[in-house]
Formats: sequence, C-alpha cells, structure tokens
Amino acid sequence: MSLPPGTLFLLAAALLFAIGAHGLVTCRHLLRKVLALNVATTGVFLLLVTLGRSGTAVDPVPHAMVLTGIVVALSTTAVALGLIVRLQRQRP
Amino acid sequence: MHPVEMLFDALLLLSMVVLAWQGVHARNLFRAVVSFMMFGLLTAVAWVRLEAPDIALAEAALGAGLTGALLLATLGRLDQGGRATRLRTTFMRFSLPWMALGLAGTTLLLAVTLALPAPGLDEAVLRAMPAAGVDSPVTAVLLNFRAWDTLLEIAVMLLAVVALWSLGQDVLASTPRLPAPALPALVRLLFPLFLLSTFYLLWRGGHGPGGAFPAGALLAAGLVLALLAGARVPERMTGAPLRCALAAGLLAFLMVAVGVMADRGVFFAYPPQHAPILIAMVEIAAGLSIGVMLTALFLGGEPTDVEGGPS
Amino acid sequence: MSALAGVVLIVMGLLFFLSGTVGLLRFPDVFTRLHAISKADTLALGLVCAGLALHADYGALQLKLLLIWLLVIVSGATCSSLIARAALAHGIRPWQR
Amino acid sequence: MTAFYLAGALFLLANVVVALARVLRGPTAADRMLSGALMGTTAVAVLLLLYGATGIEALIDVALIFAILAAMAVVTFVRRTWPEDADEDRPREEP
Repeated sequence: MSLPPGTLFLLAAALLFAIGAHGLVTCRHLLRKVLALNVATTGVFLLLVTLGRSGTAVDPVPHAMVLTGIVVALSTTAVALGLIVRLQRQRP
Repeated sequence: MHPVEMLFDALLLLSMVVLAWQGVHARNLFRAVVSFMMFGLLTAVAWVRLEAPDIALAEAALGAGLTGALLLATLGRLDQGGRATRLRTTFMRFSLPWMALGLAGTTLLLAVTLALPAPGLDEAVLRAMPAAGVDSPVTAVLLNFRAWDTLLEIAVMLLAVVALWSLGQDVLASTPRLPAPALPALVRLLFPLFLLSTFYLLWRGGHGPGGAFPAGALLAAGLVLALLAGARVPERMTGAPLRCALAAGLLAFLMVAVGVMADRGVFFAYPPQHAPILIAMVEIAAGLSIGVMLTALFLGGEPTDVEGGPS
Repeated sequence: MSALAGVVLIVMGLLFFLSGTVGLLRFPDVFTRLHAISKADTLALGLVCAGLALHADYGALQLKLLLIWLLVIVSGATCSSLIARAALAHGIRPWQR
Repeated sequence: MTAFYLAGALFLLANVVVALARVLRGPTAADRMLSGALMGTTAVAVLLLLYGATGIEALIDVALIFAILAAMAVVTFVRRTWPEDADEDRPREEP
C-alpha cells in the first residue's frame, strides 16, 4: 500500500465535514442540526491533527488548537441545547 | 505502515463515518443520539491512532462522558408530547445543490491539503522549549507560548455559562424519577477516584499528555455523575461561592498574566526562572474552573433548591 | 514463556468478547442480553488485562491495569441492575418460551 | 508481537461494528443503551491492545478514563431519558 500515511484520515475528515454540512442544512429538527454541527467540527479537527502529523516530528500546535476547540465546541453545544429546550417550552 | 494497521484505520474510519451518518439521519432521535455517542467513542480511538494522546484524553472525558450525558439529559427535557413538532424549521427543498456544493468543497479541500507543504511549527516549538518551563510541548504551547488563546477560551466558556444560566431556572427533566438504589453507592465509591485522577492528570500535564483540559472534563464528569445520583448543590453553595468558583479560572489567569507584566512589562511573558510554578498554578486554576463550568453547562440553569430538585 | 502465556490469556479474552457480542445479537430480550455483556465486562477484560500485565515492565502499570478492570466490573454491575430495573419499570417483561 | 496486538485490536473493532447492528435493530431503548455499554468496554480493551502494540503509556490513562466513565451514559439514560417513543420500532414521525 503506497498511500501516504495520512490519506485515509484526510478522506474521512472530508467525508465527516460533508455529512455535517449536509445534515446541518437539510435536517429539520434543531437537535439534529446540533449533532450535524458537532460531526462537521470533528471532521475539521481530524483534518488539523492529520496535517500536523505529516511533518517530521509531531507538531504540537494543532494539538493545542484542537484541544481548545473541543472544549469550546462542547460549550456552544451546551448553550444550543439549552436554547432548544427553552424554545420548545416557551413557545405559545 | 503495517498492513494490519492500515486495515484497523480503514475499519475505524469507516465505522466512524457510518455512525456519523446515523447520528444525524437516524429515523428516531434517541437512535441518533446513541449513534452520536458511539461516534465520540471511536473518535477518541482515532486520536490515539493519530498519536495525539492529549486530545484522546480530552475526547474520552468529553465524548464518552459529558457530551453523551448532555444530549441524553436534553432528550429527557424535550417532552415527547404534541408540542414536539414545534422544533421544525423550514425544509430546504432543493437539497441536491447543497449536497453537490458540500462534496465539491470537500474534494477541493482534500486536493489542496495533499499539495500543502509540510513545514509545521514543530521546529519553532522545539527551539523554544528550553525556556518553556514545562517538558510537554502541547502544554507549553497551551499555557506559555499561546497562553492568550487559552485565556480567551476560558472566557468563552464562562460566557457560555452566563448565557445559558441567563435563560432562567433549571428545566426539570420530565421523565419520572426511577428508584436506583445501587447508584449512590457507586458514586460514593467512584467520586474519590474522579478527584484522584483529576489531580493525576493535572500533575502529569507538566511533562506528558494530560493537563487542564482533560482534568477539567474528568472533574466535570464526576460532578455530573454525583448530581445524577441524587446529590444536590448544598444550600449555602448556590449563591456567591458557586459564582466565584466559576470565575476562579479566568481571574487566576488574568492575575498571572498581569502580575507577570511587572517583571518585564510584556503581557503573559513568564520570567523563565518562575515559569514552571506559574504554569502549574495557572493549570490547576484553569482545570478546576473548567470542571465547575462544564458542570454548570450540564445543569443548564441555576440549580433549584426545591425538594426533589434537578437530581 | 511469559510471552506465550500472555498471548493465550489475551486470545481467551478476545473469545469472551466475541461471546458477549454474539449474545448481544442473538438473545431474545433485554435481560438475557444483560447477561451477555456482563461476561464481556468482567471476564473478557480481565483476561486481556492479565495478558498485558504479564508483559508490563514495572509494577505501576500492572496496578493501573487492575484498577481499570475493577472499575469496569463495578460500573458494569451497577449499570446492569439499573437497566434491568428501568426496563421492568417500563413494562418490558422477561421473555418466556 | 505488535502484529498480534494489532490483530487483536482489529478483531475487537470488528466486534464493535457488529454491535452496531443492535443499535439499529434493538427494539427497545434499553437494547441500544446496552450495545453502547458493551462498546465502551470493548473500546477500553482496544486501547489496552493498542498500548501493547505501541508502548505509549498515555493509552493506559485514556483507557482509565474510559473505564471511569463507563457508567456515565447508562446512568444518564436511566435517570434522565428513556423517551417512551423510542420503544416501538415502526418509523414514527420523530419528535
């Protein structure tokens, strides 16, 4: 198998981003849009870390960015879920 | 690249993509949430395969623990009754062009990334490591070279907590309370271990994979498990002390950042000889407050003190 | 010699994981499936941990492996009782022939 | 030796993929949660075997976190979720 090591992960990152973006646009239920957004974010993080790894040594900068990104993504998901719950309860 | 390794990666990524699709498009919401939780589980294994143990630690604590708990709690709060349909948005009628746009974008992305030159920043970081005060490069980048990003990230999380709590009282889950006798015993057994492993990760952060983020996520998972088992925030804690705990990380970070300016007048420029202690202090403050903030995000609002509260 | 012992232990562990998965798919109702996965929790992981512990070079790793196994046993047992109790509360009756 | 560990990890991953069938087919919500719990344990075993193959000790810490959090999803499910409509299998208009 002569593929450069990261290709599988790049392909998966692209696919995950496509699934996330497509789901975000076409799903009707808000909770599904939040899940789709998380899938897309994971795809981007996968891309970042795979690129970071293609150099000689493992590049720590994408790792630090992805670490921060994961925690921020969770915070935004929590706020979005909070809004969804209240949206359903407060609507007349 | 060992053939078995290639096969393992292929199967792992294939099941991740299938689970991602299931997570978004499964017929029934509960099935989607469970598929998404498993997707988080396999993502942690993917980080391991990409030689990113720090991210695997954080993803394990968040993906397997908190995100799943948050989604399941939200499902519990969304009552399944008639008003459920109100969460519909207008359907994008012509989804085919969106699909085409998405695929074109990703293939372009793929083509570009393969052609990208690969001079990462790893040489720059390695050159600067001696003055970093810590041995682990990721922690050095997070808390020393790019400490500014981490400060803003903690500020963003505090903003998220403020935003969520401004929406009003905690929304009680609508499902009936099922008797679970074994649960308090489990939590009493596990909680000391949560604290021990949180501080273990904080201590390891200095010279290996670990650090404030995985430790905070693990602490939050422990607190959430205790809340689920029926523990409630003690009465006198819910007022000012809880808010101080939430803001502690940001304040500590700012104090260190500004305090250090006295030495050389440069924001966030740690004096090399004090760097290890300062970084350790900031890491502990950030880790603990991330834990408390993530728990606050799970609660979704001010914990009500009424009997049978949000447990 | 210990390498062979490690390999044998791990292979047996893998077989029990297989039995857990097959049980999960083949058994008729929730309660019997609970039995299947608890085998994977306790025995299969125990064998894999034991197999790895033989190869681990210093004591701390072996203790950590033991801790992992005990944790999975404790939470597995509690979860099984929780799920069974919740299933009964939701009116899922055990399967009769 | 590493080939053996990798083969073992691959075998367990195949187990995980097969367990997905129960997630889709499982008549009741409890079945889906069950396969979630089994996947958690299998993920711990996969991580341990990957530690065997690569020797990176951080993998044991990741496995430790998975082990501690094994109960998290199930506890949340039992205490906070179990939506009624998750039980019947017909493709009802989801909420």
